[in-house]
Amino acid sequence: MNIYKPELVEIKDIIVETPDIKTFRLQFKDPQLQNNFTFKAGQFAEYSVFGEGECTFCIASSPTRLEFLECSFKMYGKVTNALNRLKVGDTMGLRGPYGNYFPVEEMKGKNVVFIAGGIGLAPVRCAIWNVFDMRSEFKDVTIIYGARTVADLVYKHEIEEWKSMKDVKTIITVDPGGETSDWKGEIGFVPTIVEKVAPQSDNSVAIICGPPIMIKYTLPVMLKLGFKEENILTTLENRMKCGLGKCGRCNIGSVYVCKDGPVFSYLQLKELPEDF
Amino acid sequence: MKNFVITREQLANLASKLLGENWTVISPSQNGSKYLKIKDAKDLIIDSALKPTDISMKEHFFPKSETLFFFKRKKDDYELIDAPGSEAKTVIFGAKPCDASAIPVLSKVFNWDYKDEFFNKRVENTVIIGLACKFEDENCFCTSVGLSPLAENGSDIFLIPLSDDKYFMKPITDKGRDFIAANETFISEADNISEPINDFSTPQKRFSTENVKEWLDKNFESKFWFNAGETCIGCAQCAYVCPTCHCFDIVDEDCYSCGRRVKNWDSCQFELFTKHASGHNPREIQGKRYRQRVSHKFKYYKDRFDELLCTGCGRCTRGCPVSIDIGLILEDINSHFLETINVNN
Amino acid sequence: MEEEKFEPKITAFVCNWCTYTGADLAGTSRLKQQTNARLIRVPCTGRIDPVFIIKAFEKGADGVLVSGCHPGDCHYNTGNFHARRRWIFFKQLLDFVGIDSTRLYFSWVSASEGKKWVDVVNNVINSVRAKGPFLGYKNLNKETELPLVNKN
Amino acid sequence: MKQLIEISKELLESRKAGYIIGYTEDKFHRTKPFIAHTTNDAEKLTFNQKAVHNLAVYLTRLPKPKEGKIGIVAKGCDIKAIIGLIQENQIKRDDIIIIGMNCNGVVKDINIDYNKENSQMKCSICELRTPKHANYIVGALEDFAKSELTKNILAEFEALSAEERWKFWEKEFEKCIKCYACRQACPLCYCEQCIVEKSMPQWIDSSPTTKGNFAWNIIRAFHLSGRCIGCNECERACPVNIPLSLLNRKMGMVAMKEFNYRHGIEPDQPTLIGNYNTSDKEDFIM
Repeated sequence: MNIYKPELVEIKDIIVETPDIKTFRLQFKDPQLQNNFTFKAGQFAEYSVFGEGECTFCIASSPTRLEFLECSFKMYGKVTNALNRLKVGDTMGLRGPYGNYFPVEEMKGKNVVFIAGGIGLAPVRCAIWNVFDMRSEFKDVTIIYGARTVADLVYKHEIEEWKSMKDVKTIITVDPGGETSDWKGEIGFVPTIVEKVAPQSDNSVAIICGPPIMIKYTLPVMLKLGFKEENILTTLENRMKCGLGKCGRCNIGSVYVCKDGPVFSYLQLKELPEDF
Repeated sequence: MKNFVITREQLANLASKLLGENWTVISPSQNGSKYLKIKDAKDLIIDSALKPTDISMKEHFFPKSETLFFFKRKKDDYELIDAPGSEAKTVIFGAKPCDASAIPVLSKVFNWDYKDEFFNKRVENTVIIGLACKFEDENCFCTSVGLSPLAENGSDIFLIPLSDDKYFMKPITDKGRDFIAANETFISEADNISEPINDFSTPQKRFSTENVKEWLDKNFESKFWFNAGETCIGCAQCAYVCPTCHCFDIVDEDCYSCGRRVKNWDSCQFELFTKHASGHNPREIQGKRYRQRVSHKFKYYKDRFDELLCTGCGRCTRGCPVSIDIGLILEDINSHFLETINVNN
Repeated sequence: MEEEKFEPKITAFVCNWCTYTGADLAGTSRLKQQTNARLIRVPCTGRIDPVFIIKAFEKGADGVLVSGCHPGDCHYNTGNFHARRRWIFFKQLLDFVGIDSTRLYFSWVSASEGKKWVDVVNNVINSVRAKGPFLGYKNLNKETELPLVNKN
Repeated sequence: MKQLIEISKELLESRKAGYIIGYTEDKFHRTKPFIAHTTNDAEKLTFNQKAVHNLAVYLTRLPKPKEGKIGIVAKGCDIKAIIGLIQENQIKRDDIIIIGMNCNGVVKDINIDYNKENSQMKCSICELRTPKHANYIVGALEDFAKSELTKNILAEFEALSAEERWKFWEKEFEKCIKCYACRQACPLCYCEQCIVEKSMPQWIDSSPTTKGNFAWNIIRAFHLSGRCIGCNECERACPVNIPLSLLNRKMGMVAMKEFNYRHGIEPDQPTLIGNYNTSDKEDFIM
């Protein structure tokens, strides 16, 4: 078997999240593959535009909703720019799912706190819907999401949906200066808002994802709030090429982020050499 | 176990026969640059005293550039076509122990979870005839990494010179035994001759890999790295000539109606290797990249796969444009480790 | 057989201000020219990186034409002077590695020289046609192409 | 090398120089580049016929010292590269202190002692054995065994037919493994982003196929046209021994023949590429 060969998927829908972020809804061209495809929240895949290359993102849709597979990406380099040029009905390639996942099963019966910044909401959103689709099995759910400006918030419609849910506490914030005149949410950086909201830390699991600088300042806040190191989970965004534990790009010490990650607890991160 | 003996002439005849049967026959090249596919048995080079070739043997298992598949555009759809794999039976004559022993080491990473069939197929189709080594210079350190000029790891058949003209032939693997059986007309059985006793000058052991690893375990942040990597210009020739370096890049090449996805050699010594799209780079200076190279070879790979990612061939030192000597770096690490022990005692 | 059918592919890099306009003039003046040249409009001949020319050969061009404003007429004052100096090197470099540099043509065609453009293009096409296909680079492509068996 | 060490120690001690880029010798008697930060380090500095590496390469790669200038040990080749960098506005003459070395030829292979066979052709025709533009001049000129210029390889090569030349380079470039050691070892290759790393669009195929290798090597040679100072470090760095200096020397000849220009001689001289003359020849233009 050629492990580097992707499967063909068709773009069924494109949602423009922000001026430079899009979400693709994908379906396998082969109906059998579509029926058999499963994954777990937090896993990632390799998406390819033929002729341009491959790119790694998490799967942004929930494993409880398998009709489509969704991915969100921000335009940065060669492949994401090429992705941006694709239209509904176009064919692209997909390999996956790869990597480990959020321990959703073990989180049952606990409070769950989701913290995300910018496009870091994508993997968190996957877990959010996964939890919502089994809502009764979890205790309190809190979502804290921030972006630089109002325009940079992704999944805007879903945020509204979450806000309207009674059994979820949803706090949305933008960085100071990023608000609009009619902005009703919070204003402030994510770590500050987390400290202010101070989610319950007993019997709680936190999933954090966002830019490295946000994670760096949020972690001490979480510890201060009393979260256990093993209950703070994050996903690492190392550069990857193969996703298969071969190409050596995502190495942090002897860890292959693509195989042993991307999900790590703070307890595990502390043990890794500072090489990410 | 049966013993076999083969003469230089018989080796040439064997190569000639295999070429006639469309085998791919590989031997070190005349000018010492690489392991080359030969077309004529007279180009066969069997020489124990040969200096290791400029680039290692790995390219015959893990080529510098390899097509993963082709893609063809059809209106709005694509067709993916597997690259035709090489089915040719291959034999490598005169592999240095430091080259042959890299193959099982590489095999670990290419097979630890997902299996890289491109690599595996080549290994499967290839008979490696190793040759005891009588070359030594100040860059060699095979004995320090647990190998020796007589190391049989990775070889299917191993040759030890009995005289200038005659070789003791030792089957190592089943594949080697089958190869000997299939070609027995070229090989003499010699029960009266036993395996030659080692009369090789063995390179002196220069450091202990256990010490090195123990030091690496504790000194990720050491200033040592920034001195060691200071003069490195990040050219990555060390990784490209290395028998065990296996990092690669995957790129697409397009030509309108069809194109291909390719796997190319890459190296952790390049700045772009780990640079994120956002511009953040975990290894933004050469010192960190040099640390990665040494640590991967003597710590990370050992932690993960219980193998050293180095066979002591010395190529990286011989070719380094700024004469950085990995052997000396490891000697330094070794002595740093011994110093810490002395201090603690 | 093959040679009878050979029609050269010419890539022409032309500057926006002079040659492109000149070629336009040739069109509006209904001057007839052969159609083997594909024009690529660039702001100035100074913008033409030699890597463009290599790329054109890689992608199957049998000849490359580079054309811009006459010296002294550059819209950006000096672009074509810089370009000219680079070509002196590049042409000799191509020759040195054995790429037939006579497949690389340079010309100055101003916005008013529609007729000259037609002559230049026809000359280039005729002379490349006489030379035949540029096999050097075409053969290199074989290494990376889809094997013929699957091509159909 | 007492004088070299003394000058260096003085420069470091007085903090006139933040560090000194020089050479040291390892226990196998191989000379290698070395950065001296302290007076203790300075004791290890040396210079000999194995000091072949072009140290100017570090001027654009090392971080600037916190205090003081950059000291650099330089033989003729290094000087040319330094002057070239000054001409191209990459460094300022005032930011560096040049300890010029009288040079008695350098080796080809660092593992072997200097002898007639292990010597570089460039040394036989060197005009800069005593460096110009240096702050100090150290060492003495001695006679050394020069490699004989028995034949003009360049002229011989040019006498071949176009087809033979193509065949020659096809064979040579086929070997290229795209490690970019030639680029990294070159003191004049300092672009922040090399053209091969530009991916939108991908101008030069990153695969080491013969086609991609042609593009890379031609463009590399072109980018060094009229800029190469002839230190041959690219060729020495090449792990697969492609005769890169042949290309560079040819381009050097063109610069000489067409423009009577050599790079890296006078810091005030305008560069060849990057300037123009209205009377440049244009007999090749239709």
